[in-house]
Amino acid sequence: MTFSPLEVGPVEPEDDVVEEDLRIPAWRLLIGNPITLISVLVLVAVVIIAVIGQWIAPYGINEIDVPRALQGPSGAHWLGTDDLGRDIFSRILVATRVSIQVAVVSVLFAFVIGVTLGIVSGYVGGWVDAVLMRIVDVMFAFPVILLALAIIAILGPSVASTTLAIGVVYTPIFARVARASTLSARTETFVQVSQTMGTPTWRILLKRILPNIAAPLMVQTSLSLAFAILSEAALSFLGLGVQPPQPSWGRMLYDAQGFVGQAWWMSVFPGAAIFITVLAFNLVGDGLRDVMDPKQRSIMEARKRR
Amino acid sequence: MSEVVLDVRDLKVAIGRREIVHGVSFAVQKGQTLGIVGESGSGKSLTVLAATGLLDAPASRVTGSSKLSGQELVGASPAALRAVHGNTVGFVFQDPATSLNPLLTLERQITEPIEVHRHASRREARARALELLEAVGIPKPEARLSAYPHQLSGGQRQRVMIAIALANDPELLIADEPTTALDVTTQAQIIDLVKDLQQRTGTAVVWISHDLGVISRVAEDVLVLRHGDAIEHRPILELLDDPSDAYTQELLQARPVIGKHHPAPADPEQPVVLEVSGLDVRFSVSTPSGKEEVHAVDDVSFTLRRGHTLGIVGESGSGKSTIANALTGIVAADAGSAVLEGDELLGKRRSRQVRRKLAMVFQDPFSSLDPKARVQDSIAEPLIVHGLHKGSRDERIRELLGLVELPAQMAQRYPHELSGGQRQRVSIARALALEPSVMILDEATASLDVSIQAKVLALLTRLQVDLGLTYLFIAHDLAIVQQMSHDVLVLQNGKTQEYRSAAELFDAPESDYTRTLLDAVLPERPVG
Amino acid sequence: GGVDLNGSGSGSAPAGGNAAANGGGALTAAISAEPDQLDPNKTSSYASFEVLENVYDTLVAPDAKGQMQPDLATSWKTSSDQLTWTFAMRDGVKFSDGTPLTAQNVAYTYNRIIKGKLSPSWRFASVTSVSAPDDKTVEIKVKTPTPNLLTLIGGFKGVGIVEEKNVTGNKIGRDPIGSGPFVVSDWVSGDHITLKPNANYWGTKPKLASVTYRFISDGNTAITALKNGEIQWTDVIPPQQVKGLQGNSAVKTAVVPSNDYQYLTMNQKHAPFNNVAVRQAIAWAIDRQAIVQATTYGTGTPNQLAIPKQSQWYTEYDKYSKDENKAKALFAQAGYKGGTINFMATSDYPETVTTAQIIASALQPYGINVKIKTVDFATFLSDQGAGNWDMYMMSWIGNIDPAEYYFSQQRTDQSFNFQHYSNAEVDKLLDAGAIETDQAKRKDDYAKAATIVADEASYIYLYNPAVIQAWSPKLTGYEARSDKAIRFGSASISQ
Amino acid sequence: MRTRLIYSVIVLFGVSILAFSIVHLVPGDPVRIALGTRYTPEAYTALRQASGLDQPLLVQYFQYVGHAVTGDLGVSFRSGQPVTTALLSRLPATISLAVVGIIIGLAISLVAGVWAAMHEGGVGDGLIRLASQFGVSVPDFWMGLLLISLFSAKLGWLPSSGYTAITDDPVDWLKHVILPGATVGLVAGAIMTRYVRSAVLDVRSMSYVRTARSKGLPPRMVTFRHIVRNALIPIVTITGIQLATILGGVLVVEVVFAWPGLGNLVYTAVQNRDYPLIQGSILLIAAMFLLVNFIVDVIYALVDPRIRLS
Ligand SMILES: Nc1ncnc2c1ncn2[C@@H]1O[C@H](COP(=O)(O)OP(=O)(O)OP(=O)(O)O)[C@@H](O)[C@H]1O
Ligand SMILES: Nc1ncnc2c1ncn2[C@@H]1O[C@H](COP(=O)(O)OP(=O)(O)OP(=O)(O)O)[C@@H](O)[C@H]1O
Ligand SMILES: [Mg+2]
Ligand SMILES: [Mg+2]
Repeated sequence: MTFSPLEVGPVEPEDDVVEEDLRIPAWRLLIGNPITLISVLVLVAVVIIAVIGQWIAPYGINEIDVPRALQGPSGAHWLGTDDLGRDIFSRILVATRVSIQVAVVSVLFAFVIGVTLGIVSGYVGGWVDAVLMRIVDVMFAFPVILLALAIIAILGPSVASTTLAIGVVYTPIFARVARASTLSARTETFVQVSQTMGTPTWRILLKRILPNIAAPLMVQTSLSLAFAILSEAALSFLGLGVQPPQPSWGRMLYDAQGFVGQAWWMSVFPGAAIFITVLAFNLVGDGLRDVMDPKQRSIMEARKRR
Repeated sequence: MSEVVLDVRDLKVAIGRREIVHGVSFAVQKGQTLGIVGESGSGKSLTVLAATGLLDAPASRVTGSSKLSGQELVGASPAALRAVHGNTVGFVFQDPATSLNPLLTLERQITEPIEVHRHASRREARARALELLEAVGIPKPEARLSAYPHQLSGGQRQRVMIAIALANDPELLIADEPTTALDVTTQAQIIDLVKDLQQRTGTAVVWISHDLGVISRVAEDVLVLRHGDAIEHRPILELLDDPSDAYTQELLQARPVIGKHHPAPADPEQPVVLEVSGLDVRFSVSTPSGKEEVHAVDDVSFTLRRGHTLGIVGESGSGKSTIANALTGIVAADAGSAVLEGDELLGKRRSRQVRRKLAMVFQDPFSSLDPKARVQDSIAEPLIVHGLHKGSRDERIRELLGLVELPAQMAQRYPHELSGGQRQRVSIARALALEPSVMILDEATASLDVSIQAKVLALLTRLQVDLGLTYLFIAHDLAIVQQMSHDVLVLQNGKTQEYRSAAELFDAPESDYTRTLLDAVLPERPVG
Repeated sequence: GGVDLNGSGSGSAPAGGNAAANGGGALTAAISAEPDQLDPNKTSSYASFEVLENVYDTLVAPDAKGQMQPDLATSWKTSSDQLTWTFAMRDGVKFSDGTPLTAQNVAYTYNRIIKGKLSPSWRFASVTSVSAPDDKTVEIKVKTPTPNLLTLIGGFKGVGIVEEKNVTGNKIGRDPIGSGPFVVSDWVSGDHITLKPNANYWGTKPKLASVTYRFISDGNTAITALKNGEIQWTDVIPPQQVKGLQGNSAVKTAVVPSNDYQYLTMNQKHAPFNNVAVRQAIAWAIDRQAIVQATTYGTGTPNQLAIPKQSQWYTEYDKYSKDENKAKALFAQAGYKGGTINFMATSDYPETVTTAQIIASALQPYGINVKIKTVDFATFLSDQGAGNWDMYMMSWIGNIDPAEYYFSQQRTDQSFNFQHYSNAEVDKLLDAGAIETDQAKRKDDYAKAATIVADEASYIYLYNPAVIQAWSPKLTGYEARSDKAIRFGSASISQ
Repeated sequence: MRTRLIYSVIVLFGVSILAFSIVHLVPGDPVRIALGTRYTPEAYTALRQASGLDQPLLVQYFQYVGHAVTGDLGVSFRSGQPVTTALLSRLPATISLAVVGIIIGLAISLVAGVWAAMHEGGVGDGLIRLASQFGVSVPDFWMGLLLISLFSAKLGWLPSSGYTAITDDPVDWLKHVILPGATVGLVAGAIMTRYVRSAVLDVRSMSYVRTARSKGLPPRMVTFRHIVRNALIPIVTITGIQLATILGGVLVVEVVFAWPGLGNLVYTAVQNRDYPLIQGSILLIAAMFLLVNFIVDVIYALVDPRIRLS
């Protein structure tokens, strides 16, 4: 059959009109919510501090000065000093990088491995799915803290092993989310269309499935970042995370444990740093969920237009 | 003149900043039925929900007046509205699959309004529920009282909805597209049921539908809505015989009616493109009580010649889609053969080249386009996968858009920025990109409004003539099958009931089943 | 004080039966961990001994000054060749189940430890045989004169005398039968162990109606519980809390110098620590005052040798102080230009981590990059044995006799000489001290050996930590001891 | 249900393999830990042999699994107590904390979540969402310390730590369990509130809810009989997940409150490298996880006739 290029005929005006193009870009909606906007700004600040923290810190993070130890907040030491006389403000600034780095790298790890497993498992199905999901089930049934403890114990405590431990713990979660979304995306008609056209599987996974499960994954990512920061803090709180003298927020809390009574500033400020960052990630996640969820989104758009 | 049950004056509905219903007025009298027609999104449901105080959209505003037996409902207190709902007004909604609570027994769902409004005892309410189930024609109502919705068929669920709506002998029954999701035969039964009950109880009815055929069967008066405006409000026969508004005329025009349109003649000497014989598909469905087998397609054979259209028609669940899916390889066939231009399709891994020769257009234009891909990316996919474009890819995309009568700028849009009709055109363009030997159209126009359906059908016919396309046309609407097909295959429970040329089949149906189908088709104009 | 919410105490009838006799009240004490088991010969956990101290007796026992005094044995003598020790047993001693405790039980216990190679078996290294010629006599034969035998068999409840029936019946781990003032009556896993007075106790009957040990690992929690009156005694006190507690009149706080010591050591198998000058340079480079302050908050006592001041074996020595010039000169003399060294610390002993950081900061000016590796104690112990470390800080605890302070850690090839120190002179002195029976000469041997060890910086001794305990003023008749033995036998509590 | 059982056994088997390999990969010598700081090399070898640690790993594993199948999880390396006994003795405290925590969490989340969903978009909804975000973002050990310093140290109303068995003294049990239960419950409640809210929102837009309203039913009936009841499946799911998490040991909270739960036991077991005890706890926690999942399935069937009747 030959397709002779037809003249592009006169286009008759369609009278089933589309709603006028009032779509507001997702990011505009996102920052239109004041809470989300503040959270985004907080995160931007956190990232900037993570990058330049060591240059703006007023003191060296390991300037030990025992006679100056355990001083409360003052003009010289805005957030006080710790048990070795180090400046807490400087340590919090510098610690930002480690905390963010651990969170980002571990979630990236979990995302790449988990999503790959989940998509393949959900799309291919059959025994591949059965085997992969049993492995994920085993990891789920396995007590999370123990898994992390064990990984760190095996590799010895360090930033790298903390990162890996958190990454491994979160991998099955990403796998589950990706698989569940893939299972429903797989039955979408547009995927069937691609299948009937003979589009190769890898292309379907990459071009059809992945973009369409991006919303739950993005939400999961931002929530996981929040939890990864908490996990780093918890592991460090047990003395298993970042190694001294390098500061991390959780490590600082761990060091502060014995001083809760007499030096509240040692635990309150790193705790606040964790809390604020985690809260910001969670709120951005919430905002993303609202924007990504089509139903929520049209409600927001309706309000916006009012 | 008998008494007015519902009197609506200058009703306006706004959601957010947007006013959707711009001042609609109408009235319904006791024992009378008012039909409301209009395209999807014209504001039919909003009008009725707002008039009865059941609208629950966030940020909605209703002005105007709506009096139910003299009681003002616009702006009434929630408690006052609750006293009316389920008591003096009963509601039947469109989708029987989701409008019943899946976790409660039928008894519970039917007795609820009786107990709440009539303060009836359990036993009295139960007796009334039995009576109602019997009245709406549910067999063995005693046993059904303790059943759950999922144990009923779609038609039965809609009957239960009607039973609930009529539980307290309402003065007004609101029926919002109550038969749209049902088969033609079931639809006819439900219409008769409501008319029958109405005669007995004298209830006033407001019946919403986008199908003028249904309205002309049930209603005495019609209100035509368009973009939230009432265009015509007249007795039905008057409207059918002498539509005054251009839009009403178009609606009437676009309505598929048997015998009105015919496909362009096709040359019977054309070579056979697709030869299907003995096609058999079974599904094993695992239920907790063991594996069950569904014989979805049972020994179906047909041939399709170049430039011809074969229509496949049948009720929901009769196996139409399964035939299409078996041909495209989405499901595996258990027996039979399908030869497409010399290549066997079934039973082995087909080459990409063979896949290309079979293109499919699906029913739902919303889900068959990737919402994350621009129009041009969707159309480009077959071009890239099969390396089909000779010159520039953009050039070819523009050409294909032209074929389906869409402007080239549409290439940049995302599916949600298109209307249903436009989306279906994009789907067709994407199918055309494959330069297929056979195009399968599975209910390709079923979800479109009549006027748009008419345009798409016209487009398909033009393409067939211009490009010599071959169609496998699947639909449940006999009128459009008749309009499109050279040959027709009638399917029931996976079995072929009749397979003949369209002209013969519609003139003199041979099987009983075909005749039932034809009888259930709504007449163009009600008598008297 | 707050509301007394202590739920245990009353309730079940005391096991001893004569509750009427002791109106001393119920004591609840918080210890930092749960005992792993209560077999004194097998356990090595301090938590177990905090309980067992009140349940078992030894042949002899140290008094508050560390002098060995009669316990189950009333007297002893040594043969003229110093190779046979004969002990006379106390009359009328019974186990808490009423069975008489005789010399046979002593022989059984010691042989159990020796033959079973149980953890205290090192205490019997020089013992060739233990026998009970009759019910009243225990005879111990040794290879070489063992002047510290009394400390070895009495300094520690790990050599408490056990009942054979209790061992063979596999009960001893959770229901131990001893002859001490109390008997274990209840053990709720993870929460508490309760002791009741031993009705058959040979000594002065305890006044307390019961002692309940609760397991609280967190110092703040323990102190809160003490202030609330939920507990009346605890030793779960971070040193930094001492100052605050001392100012609190509702709590009695004891800070007593202990017989433990903290030290720093370097792996002499690894360069540059095989060079004595580098080790000495480090000894001059560090700021001991800062370490003691930061780890003990003034509760520890700086000491450049192991043995604390209160001991009769104390030797004075204070050669080192922070002196950058000396340190530089010594590094230069060794030709050491700096580099990276691995410091092993353990999170189970937070002072090691704190010290590590101070040392890291102190050595930085000399171009030394100290990499701190914090591991848990299990890993620490493995790595300590495997030798993959350059430097670590640890403590050595429960010492009474000078041999315990120096021999196994400084004698060439001894099992705890992980730093691989070897000095013929020191070896000779330590060997001589082990068998020297003349007290003064013996003290001199150890003083000489210790001075060489410190001079050559095999160990850099840092300080003697304190025993820190706090209790409610209601608790009377209790005293904190340097050997960390917690004895409630003569305590009582007012309501 | 049978497939469910087979599936559980497979998962448990996988867990045992993972547990065993991980436990033996972890460096650190249990024998040295057990012997303490002073011992002789002979004592070391003797104990190593006595505890079977000198055998090849594969042999150790199959011996372990062989015994485990008969319910014998071995004896604790440190205490000599049978692992099964040690684990069972921790169950009452673990279950107390889990039950109280989950009840508090459920109470909070049902009230706040349903209310927020029914008032979607309002100020109250916004506050509840924000509050739940605060709850999710606070480190739980932190929350525990806060509660102790307020209710125990400052006000002296409740004990700061410890545990009494409910069979010994129910009142005292309650006093002890409130603070740790609240710590666990507040965090769980914050997480669950979000799920309850979105589950209720989903149901609220269903067509049958409009049907219920069209019957003129009182709002309470619409909310509870029609909306909440249909939202139960996702609520039960998230409750199950939370319950399994708490049962598996909320280590840091248990440490803060000196709570004799499984988390504490596991933590000490890891410190001591008490292999049989670690493996036993992992198996128990995994088994409880599977049991909770099973119960959740049963509840699904109870709630939903579509599952029950098909
Ligand atoms: N809750 C809502 N929020 C915002 N817009 C709404 C809402 N409900 C309806 N609309 C809009 O109001 C318009 C009219 O809707 P309505 O449901 O009345 O149409 P309809 O005529 O009943 O169509 P259909 O035949 O598809 O049921 C549509 O454009 C729709 O998008
Ligand atoms: N994947 C499947 N698994 C099990 N049963 C199936 C499957 N697909 C279809 N069926 C069953 O096969 C029968 C035929 O279904 P099919 O979709 O072909 O009907 P249809 O004629 O296209 O109906 P409709 O008009 O509703 O689209 C039905 O009973 C259906 O339930
Ligand atoms: Mg509608
Ligand atoms: Mg179909």
